[in-house]
Amino acid sequence: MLTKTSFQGKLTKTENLFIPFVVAGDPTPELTVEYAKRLQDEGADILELGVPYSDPLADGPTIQRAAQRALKAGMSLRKAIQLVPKLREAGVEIPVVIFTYYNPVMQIGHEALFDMLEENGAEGVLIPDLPYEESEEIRELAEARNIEFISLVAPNSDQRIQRIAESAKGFLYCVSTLGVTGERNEMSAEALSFIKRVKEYSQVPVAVGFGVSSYDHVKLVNEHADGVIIGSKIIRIIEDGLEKIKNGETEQALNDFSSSISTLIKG
Amino acid sequence: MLTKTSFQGKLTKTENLFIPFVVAGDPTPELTVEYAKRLQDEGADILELGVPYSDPLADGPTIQRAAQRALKAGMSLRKAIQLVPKLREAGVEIPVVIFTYYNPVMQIGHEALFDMLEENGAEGVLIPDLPYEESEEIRELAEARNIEFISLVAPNSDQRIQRIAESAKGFLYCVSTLGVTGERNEMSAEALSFIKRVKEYSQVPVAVGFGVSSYDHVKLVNEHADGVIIGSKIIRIIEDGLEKIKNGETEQALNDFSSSISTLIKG
Amino acid sequence: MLQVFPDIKGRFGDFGGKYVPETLMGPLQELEEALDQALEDPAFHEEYHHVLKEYSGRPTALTYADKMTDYLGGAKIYLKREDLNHTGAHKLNNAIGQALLAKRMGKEKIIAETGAGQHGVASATVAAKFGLECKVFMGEEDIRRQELNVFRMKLLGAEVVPVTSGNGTLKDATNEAIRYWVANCEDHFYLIGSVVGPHPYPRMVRDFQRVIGDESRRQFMEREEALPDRIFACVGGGSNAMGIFYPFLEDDVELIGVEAAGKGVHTPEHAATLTKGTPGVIHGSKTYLMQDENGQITEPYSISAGLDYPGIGPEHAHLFQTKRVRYESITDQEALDALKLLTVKEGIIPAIETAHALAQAFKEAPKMSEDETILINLSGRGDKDMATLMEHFQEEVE
Amino acid sequence: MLQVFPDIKGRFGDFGGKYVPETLMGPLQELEEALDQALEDPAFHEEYHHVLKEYSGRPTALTYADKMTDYLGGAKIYLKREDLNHTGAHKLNNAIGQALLAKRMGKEKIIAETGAGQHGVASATVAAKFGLECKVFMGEEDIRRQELNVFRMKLLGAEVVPVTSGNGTLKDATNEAIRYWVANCEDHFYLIGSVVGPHPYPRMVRDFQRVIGDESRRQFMEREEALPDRIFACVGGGSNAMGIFYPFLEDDVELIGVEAAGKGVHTPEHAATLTKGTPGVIHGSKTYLMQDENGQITEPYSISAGLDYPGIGPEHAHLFQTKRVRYESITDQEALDALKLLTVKEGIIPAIETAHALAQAFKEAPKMSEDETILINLSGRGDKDMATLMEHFQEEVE
Ligand SMILES: Cc1ncc(COP(=O)(O)O)c(C=O)c1O
Ligand SMILES: Cc1ncc(COP(=O)(O)O)c(C=O)c1O
Repeated sequence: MLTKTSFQGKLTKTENLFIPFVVAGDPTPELTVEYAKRLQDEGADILELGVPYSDPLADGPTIQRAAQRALKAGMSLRKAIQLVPKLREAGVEIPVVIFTYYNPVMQIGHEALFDMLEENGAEGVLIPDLPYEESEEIRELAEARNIEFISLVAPNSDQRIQRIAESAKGFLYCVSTLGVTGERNEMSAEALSFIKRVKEYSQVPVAVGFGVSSYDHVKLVNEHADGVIIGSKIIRIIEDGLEKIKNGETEQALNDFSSSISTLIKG
Repeated sequence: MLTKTSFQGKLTKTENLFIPFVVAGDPTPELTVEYAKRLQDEGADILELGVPYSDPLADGPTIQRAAQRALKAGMSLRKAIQLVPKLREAGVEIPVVIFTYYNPVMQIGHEALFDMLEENGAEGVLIPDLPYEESEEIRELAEARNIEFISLVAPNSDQRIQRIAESAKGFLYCVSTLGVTGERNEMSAEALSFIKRVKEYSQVPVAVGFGVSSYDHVKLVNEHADGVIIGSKIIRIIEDGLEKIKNGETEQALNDFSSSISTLIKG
Repeated sequence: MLQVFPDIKGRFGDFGGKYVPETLMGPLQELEEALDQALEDPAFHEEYHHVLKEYSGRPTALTYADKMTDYLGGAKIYLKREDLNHTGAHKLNNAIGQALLAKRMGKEKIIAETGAGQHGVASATVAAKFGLECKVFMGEEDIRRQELNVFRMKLLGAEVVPVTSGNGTLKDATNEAIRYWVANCEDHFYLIGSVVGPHPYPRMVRDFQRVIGDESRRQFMEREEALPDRIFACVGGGSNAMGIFYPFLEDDVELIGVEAAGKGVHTPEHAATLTKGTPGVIHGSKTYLMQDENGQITEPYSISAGLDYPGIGPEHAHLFQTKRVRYESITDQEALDALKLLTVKEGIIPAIETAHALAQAFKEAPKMSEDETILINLSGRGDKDMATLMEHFQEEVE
Repeated sequence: MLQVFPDIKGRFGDFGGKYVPETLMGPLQELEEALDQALEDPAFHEEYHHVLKEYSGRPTALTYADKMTDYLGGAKIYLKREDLNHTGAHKLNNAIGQALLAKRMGKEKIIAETGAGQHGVASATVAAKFGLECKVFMGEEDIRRQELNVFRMKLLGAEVVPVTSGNGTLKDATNEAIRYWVANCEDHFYLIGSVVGPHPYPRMVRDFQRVIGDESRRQFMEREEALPDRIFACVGGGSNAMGIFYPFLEDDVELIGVEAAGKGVHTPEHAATLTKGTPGVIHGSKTYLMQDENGQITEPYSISAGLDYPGIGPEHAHLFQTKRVRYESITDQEALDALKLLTVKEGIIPAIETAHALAQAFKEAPKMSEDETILINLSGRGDKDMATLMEHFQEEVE
C-alpha cells in the first residue's frame, strides 16, 4: 500500500500529512504567498490553492467569504496558477494542488489548463464538482501530463468507493461527514469506519477533510487516516488577522497566523 | 278630464300647479315648517314632504345631502308625519304629500301608516320605489282611507303608461327625463310628446318633475302639463342659506329663500 | 316537488319583487324578456358553457380534503374549487352569463358595483373579453382599502367610479350604480354581482351560478356514488350559496348557509342578516336586512369585504323562512382560524369569505360519522386577502 | 425518430450531466432509480394524474383568443391556460410530481429554492398537502422584493431560509439549497423548480411538465383537427417551455423559446442565456450560461423574476445547438406592452414571464396567414406582478 505516492516525487511522506487550503488572492496575492510560506514552515506537506469562484457549491460560508475577497482583488483561475512560480520564488517547495470549480476550467479548455499547470509548476488539480463519472477526459490528460488529479470520496459514495479509491492519484480526499466545508466538533463512528473502508482500496494516502478544525480533530484523524485537509479553520485564522493587516501590522498578523497554525497542528 | 282632483277637496286648482319638495328636518324640523310657510306664500299648491332615508335610490346628490342633514337631526318617517300638525299650526293649509321610500313604511306597517297619516292630517303619500305592480295593497288602503297615493310615470313606462295614468290619484308625477332627481337645463321633444301621451289617459293633473330648475323650465312645463314638481333646485336654495342660519341670521336666510323661490316660479 | 320560484311577480314566497323607481320598470321588463328568451335558446346555453369551459376553465375540480378529514375525524370533506376559476372566484360564472346577455340585447356598455373588487374585476374581465365598455362603481373607502383590485380593473380597461355618498362602501356603491342605471338604462346593462336586486336579478344570477351545483352533483355522484349529506356555503349576497344549493333543493341534502358574525352577533359589528336582521326592502328587493327601528339601513361589519353587505338575496330569505336551508354565523376569528387550518392541511389558501363556510363545516364534521360526506363551496382564493392576513398572522408565522 | 434524451449519462447531446460534489452522487443515483421505478409504475402515474385533476384542476383550458386574433389579423391565436392551475402557474405540475416521488422514497422533508417565490409557493403548497416538512431557500434581496409570497409560504407552514451569499438572488438561493442538500441528503428531497440542475432533474421536471404539451396536443386536435403551426413559450430555466414543446418535438411544428432581453441584449442587463451566453456549467449541469471571461457566473437582469436566471435547462441548450427550437428574446418594455394588450383584449392578466412569449407571438402572428395557428403557453397569472405593473402602468391607466 501507498507505494505510488507521487506529486512528481515531491511527496515522500505518507503519514500525518498536513494539507492546508487557502484561497488564492485572499485578501491579496502577495499575502497568499506569505501564508503559504508560513504553512510550509509549520509543517504543511501539500498546499491546496483554491481558485475563488462566484458560485462555490461545495463550500460553506467561510470559504465563500474568502472567495468574495479574492474575487474583489481580481483573482482568477489563470492568475491563481500564475501564482505558483511566485510561491516557488518565495521558497514554497511543497506540492501545490490547484483547487478549482469546473466552469472556469471549461472556459480555459482542458489542454490549456494542463499546459498552464505544467508551465507554472503546479503538481496537482482538484475539481470538487467534477465527480468520477464526468472526469474521464481530465483524468487521462492529468495522467499523460504527470499531474495529480485529486479525487474525492464521500461516506455515501457506496459502491463507487472502491472504483474511486482504486483510481486515486496523489492523495485521496475523504469527505468525513456529509456537508459542505466548515467546522465541526466531532467525528462520528460512521465516519471512522468509512475511512477504514477507503483505506482498504486506496493506493495513495487518504486525507480527511470537511470539518477538521481543532488539534483534537487532527489527532483523531491522524490515528485513522494518513492526513488532514484543513480549509475553513485556516481561513478563519486568516480572517482573525485582517483587521491588523488593514492597520498596517502585517508582520504581526502573519506571526499570529503561524502560532495559531502551530497550535492547531501540534497542540 | 281633471274632474276628480281631490286631496280631500283641498286642491281645487288644476293648472299651473307648483309642487315643491323639501326634506323634513333639513336642516331642522323647525326650519322645515318655516320653508313650507314661505313656499305656500310663494304660491305652492301642494307640499311634498320628503322623509330622509339612508339609501335614497331615486335621488341625486343634492337630495342625498339634504337627507343626510335631516337624519343627523334625528328625522324619521314617524316624526315627519308628526310634523304635519305643526305645519298646520304655523298656517300651512295646502295639501301635504308624504314622500318616503318603502322600507320605513314596511317597518311601520301599512295600516299603521295610514292611521298616522289620517291622525296627523296628511293628504297624500308618494313612495318612489313602490311601482304600480308592488303597490296594490297600499293603493287599496289609500283609497279606503281617502288619502291620495301618488303614482309616477316615466317616458319608458311604455304600455304601462295607460294603466298607471288611468289609476292615478291626486296628481300624476311625470318623470320628465330618465334619471334621478337633479337639475337639467333642457326639455327634449321626446319629453314633451311623452307628457302629451300621459295627459290623454290621466284623470288628475299631470305634474312634471325631475330636472325642473329654472323659470324657463317652469314656463315650458306649464305650457304642456298641469304643474311642476321642484325638488333639487329648492334644496339648493336652502343650502345657499345654511351658512347664514349657522351664523344666526335665520330671518335673512328665509327672506332670501322666498325671493329665490319667487324668481324661480314667477320669473 | 317544490313550487318553482320566483313566481310571475318575481317573488320567492314573501320575498323578492321589484321595489324600484318607475324608470327602471321598463328596463327590468326588457331584461326579463331577454333572459327568458336566452334561457330557452340552446345557442345561448352553448355559448355560455363554451365560454365557461374555454375561458374560465370549467368544470372546476372537486377536491377530496383527505388531510382535513383525517384531522377532524368525522365526515369526509370535499371542496368544490371555485377558486380555480379565471380571476379566482365564482363571480366570473355570473359575469360571463350577464355579459353574453348584454351583447345579445345589443347593449355595449355595462355598469357594475363592487365592494372588495372581486365582482368589479370579474365585470372588467368580461368587458375586456367581449368588447364592452365598463364602469365600476366603488365606494371611496373601499377604493382606498383595495388599491390592487382597483388597479387591476383599470388595467383591464374599466373605469372605476368613486362613490362618496353614505359611508363609501358596497351599499353606497350599489345605490350609485342603480342611480346611474336609472339615468342611462337605454344603452347600459347593469351587471349585478350577487343574487340580490330587483327581479329578475336574483333569479338570473342564481341561474348563472347553478353550474356550481350542477357540476358538483355530477362529480359527487362519480366520486361517492351518492349525494353529499351536507353542503356548506358562505353567504354575502348569497350567489355562491344559491349556485351550489339550487340543484340540491329537492334532494335529501342538508344545506347550510354561513353568514359573517363579525365581532359577534351580540355586538353591533356583524353582517349576519338572517340571524339578526328583519324583513325589509333593499336595493329593489324584499328580503331580510340590517336596519334600525326607523327602517334606516345600518352599516354591516365583517373582516371579509365580500360578506360585508346589509342585505341578502330574497331566495335565501325564503329558504330561511321555510327552513329548507339552515343559516349559521361565524365570527372573524373563527373564519381566520379555519383559513389557517385549511392552508396548512391542504395547501389551499381560501378567500376570507369562503373561510366562514369552512369554519362552520369544520365545527360539524367531527360530530358526523365517517360514512357521511360534506361538500363545501370553496368560493374563492385568498390572494386578494393577503394584506389582511398579513396583519393577522404575520407574528404567528414568524 | 429523434434520439431519446437524456442518454444514460444524463446528457442531451453535449449538455447536461452531473457536475456536483461527490456527496451528491449517491442521492442523485438514488433519485434516478426511484424516478425510473415510479415512471414505470402505473399506480404512480395514476396518483400523479389524479392529484393534477382533483387538486390542481387539470386539464387546464385551451382558450381561443378571438379578440387578439382579430386585432392582429393573422394566425389564429390559442392560449394554453397554465394560469388556471392551483397557485397560478405551471410550477405546481412539477411540484406535485416531485412531492409524490419524495413520499414514495420515504423522504419527509423537502427543500426548494425560489426567486420570485412561485416555485417556493408551489413547494410549500405540496408540502402542506402531502404532509412534508418544507424549507425554502430565498435570497435576502428577493425576500425583500417579494414580501407577499414570503408570507404565503410561511402561512402554508414552510420555513423560508434567507440567503445572504452572493447578491441574495435566485442563483445564490439555488447554491445554498444545493449546499444544504449536500449536508442533509439522507432524509431530504430537493425539489428543483425548473428543468435545470444535475441529471436526473432536467429530465424529471420535463416529464412532470409534459402534461402541458400532452393536453395541448389533444385539445388542439379536438379544436382545430390539426397541430398548431407554431408554439411559443417563455424560457427562464425552461420548464414551461419543455413541458409544452416536448410532446411536439418530432412533429412538423415550429417551436419558439423566448428569453428575457431585459433592457436589451446589447446592454449588460439581460437574461438572454442562449442568445448571448456561452457553454459552461451551472448548478450541476453543462449548458449555456451568462459568465465573464474567467468563467465567473454573472448576474442576469430581467423585469420578470422568473426569467432572471443566468443558466437554462441543458435540453434547451441541445435544442438550440441542433436548431430544433428557435430562441428569440424580448425586452422588458416589449413584454409589458404585450401584457397590457392581452389584458385589454382578452381579460387575462398574464405573468410578466409569460408576457415575453406573448410579445414574440404577437410579432409573428400578423405575418402569418389566417389559416395558420399559434399556441402560446400562458405559463402563469399576473397577480404576483401587480406591484411591478402598478409602478409601470399606474399613470397610464389614470
Ligand atoms: C370569494 C367570495 N366568496 C363569497 C362572496 C360573497 O358573495 P356571494 O354571497 O354572492 O357568493 C364573495 C364576494 O365578493 C367572494 O369574493
Ligand atoms: C409564470 C412563470 N412562467 C415562467 C417561469 C419561468 O420558469 P420556466 O422557464 O422554468 O418555465 C416562471 C418562474 O417562476 C413563472 O412563474
